[in-house]
Amino acid sequence: MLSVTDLACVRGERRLFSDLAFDLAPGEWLHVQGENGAGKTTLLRALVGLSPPAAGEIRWRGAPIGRLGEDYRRELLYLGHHGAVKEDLTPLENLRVAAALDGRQLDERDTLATLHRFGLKGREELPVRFLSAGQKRRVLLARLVTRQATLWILDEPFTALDVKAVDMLSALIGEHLAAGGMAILTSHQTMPMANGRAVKL
Amino acid sequence: MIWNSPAEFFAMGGYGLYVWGSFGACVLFMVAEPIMAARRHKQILRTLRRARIAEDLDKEAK
Amino acid sequence: MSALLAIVRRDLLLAMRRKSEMLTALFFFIIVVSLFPLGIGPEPVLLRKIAPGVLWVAALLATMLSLNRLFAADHADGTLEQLALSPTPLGLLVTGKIAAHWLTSGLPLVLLAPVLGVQFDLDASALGILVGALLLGTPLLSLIGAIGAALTLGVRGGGVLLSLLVLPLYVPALIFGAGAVEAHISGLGASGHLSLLAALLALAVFFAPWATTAALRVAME
Amino acid sequence: MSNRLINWFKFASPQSFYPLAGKMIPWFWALTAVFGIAGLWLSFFVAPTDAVQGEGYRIIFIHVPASWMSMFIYLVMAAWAGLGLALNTRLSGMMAQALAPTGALMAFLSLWTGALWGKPMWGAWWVWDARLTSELILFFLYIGFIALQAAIDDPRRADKAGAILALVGVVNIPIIYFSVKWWNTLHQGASVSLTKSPSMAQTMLWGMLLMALAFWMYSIAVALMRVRAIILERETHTEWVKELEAVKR
Repeated sequence: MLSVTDLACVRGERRLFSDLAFDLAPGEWLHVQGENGAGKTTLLRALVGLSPPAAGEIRWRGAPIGRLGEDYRRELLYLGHHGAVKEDLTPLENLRVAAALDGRQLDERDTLATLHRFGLKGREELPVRFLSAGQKRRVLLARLVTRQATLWILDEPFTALDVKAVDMLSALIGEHLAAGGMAILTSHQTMPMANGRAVKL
Repeated sequence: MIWNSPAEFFAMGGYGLYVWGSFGACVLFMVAEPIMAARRHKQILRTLRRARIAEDLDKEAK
Repeated sequence: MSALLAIVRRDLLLAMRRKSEMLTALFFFIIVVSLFPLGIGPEPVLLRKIAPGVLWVAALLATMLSLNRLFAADHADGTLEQLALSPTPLGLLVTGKIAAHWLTSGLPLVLLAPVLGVQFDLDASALGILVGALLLGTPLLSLIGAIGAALTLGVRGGGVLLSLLVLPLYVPALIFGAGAVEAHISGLGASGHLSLLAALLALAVFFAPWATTAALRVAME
Repeated sequence: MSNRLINWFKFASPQSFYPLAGKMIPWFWALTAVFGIAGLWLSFFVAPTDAVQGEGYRIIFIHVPASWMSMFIYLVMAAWAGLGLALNTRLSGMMAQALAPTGALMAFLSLWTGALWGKPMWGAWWVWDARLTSELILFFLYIGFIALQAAIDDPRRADKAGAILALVGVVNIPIIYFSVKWWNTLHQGASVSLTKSPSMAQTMLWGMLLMALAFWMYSIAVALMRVRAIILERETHTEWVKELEAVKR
């Protein structure tokens, strides 16, 4: 579904990596490994189309992602380093606003269920800035459920999460893969999920 | 010739200050700008040369 | 289209949660305008003459104050990336953000202008023209300013640089906007100025979101 | 991609442009000298005294070329910038960056000479004349472009951001010029214009034309000098720069 050929990325005048190639089929996931500064985030940003690569091609369902544009982005969910949640809004508002910007409406019941699943029960109406770092992260991760994308691209999804949340996220990714989804993630941890492959930068 | 003497030429019919002020500034800047551009070029060449020497020294040390 | 409304609603909601930022710019506008008579003197004839210019220059400066935050907050917390990756075209969302900026920073200026105009002894018809000109001109300020805000996003000394980039581009808006009131007072009629302002606004609505989007993509690379 | 287009890209690569520019610079300096000397000769020794403005009018021989160049360079700069944005060629951004200071200098010279002409003619160093005012705003636009590029560390991003700004500026310049002119007529500004007043004799026109050519050649020469420095600064880590004769010595 996602195929990458001859990919090269530069930062400033420095070449981070080149001749990178891999394929990802439904149900598979990819673990991007590398030292700090090896270009993991740059690779992910190239994959989602934020920063065009210096060379090479990224294809989704056979077509270059640059040409697909919105059709690619509809099936894609990227969660980066940043919180990407609004501190002044409540978790509920954050999820609802994010969905509305994607042109979709959320079912009240499902949204609340998702927040409860992520351990945010009782905090639905509290502005995010009153939550802890781990809880903020969970608000963001709740989008994994509400967005319903095929391809998840996650940059260090396990940072700031406690053991319970790590298990829950792993389970969530497992469910996603079992349902025919795909995931690409960077992480320093070893991942206990099946069907995984690793790319070392 | 429209000027009878050098003094008349420099007086510019009473407009000397303005005319020579204009042309003077023009000449000044148009001489300074290429000099600055040339210095910028020399500066980067010097930096590059130093980097090369440092590289050579590294090789010799090995 | 629903996404456009959604982003306008989101930015308005955020502005409501942080009222102080909006009010600061508004009070800046009021104070700057009120300082001029103190500096120049209270003669009504003189005040009437400088009123359009003073109000417009103060509006430009007040807009500059709020422009900094137009994309900076979204850029800092990563929501801008999410906007760029949403299935909705970024240009549409940018248009929505500019519209929200106008609603929170431009429209309050328009509504306050007649009150301040009274301080400068403008009569009712001149006040009407002033409001009309600001109504056409302040969206123009938001649109052009958005380009500058996107270009200076995350750049060293962005705030000062933003004014340097944007203020020269505000010259036509200032000339036609302030000129409309002056022309009306001097009996020439303001329709020419106002229609030129409207033409500029139409041009900016067409081009500015596009340029802003391009600049935002560059800033996020 | 056709064969010709590839050649074009090869020519537009910094590596092949660097020596080419080096070869062209002396020629442009020679042309600057030829046109400059001829122009100065015409403007000081051939062109007759003006009936209204006396000798003071001779300032137009540099004021008008400087104004022309300041506008023309902005257009060329924006064209390079647009090319860089559309084709993603590295050289375009460098050319735009190299042209900006020269354009700013031309705008400044135009303002300076305008002020020096205005003092004896209008009795004031500065008059809000439509042309001078537009020139002042053009100067601000140049400063904004230079400041924006200087504030961004990543040269690629600086190029692209500068390109967008230059293109926005190009759309705006005619609007600004028109609005200032409109404003000027409304306020009955200066009626004696620097460029209109002398009854343009043939020799004066020729003098101005030659000086404009000299300014043009000067701008090309100095921009090429600057672009050579910029190329080296940006390509420091490439092999071809390390292999340059000037670096090896």
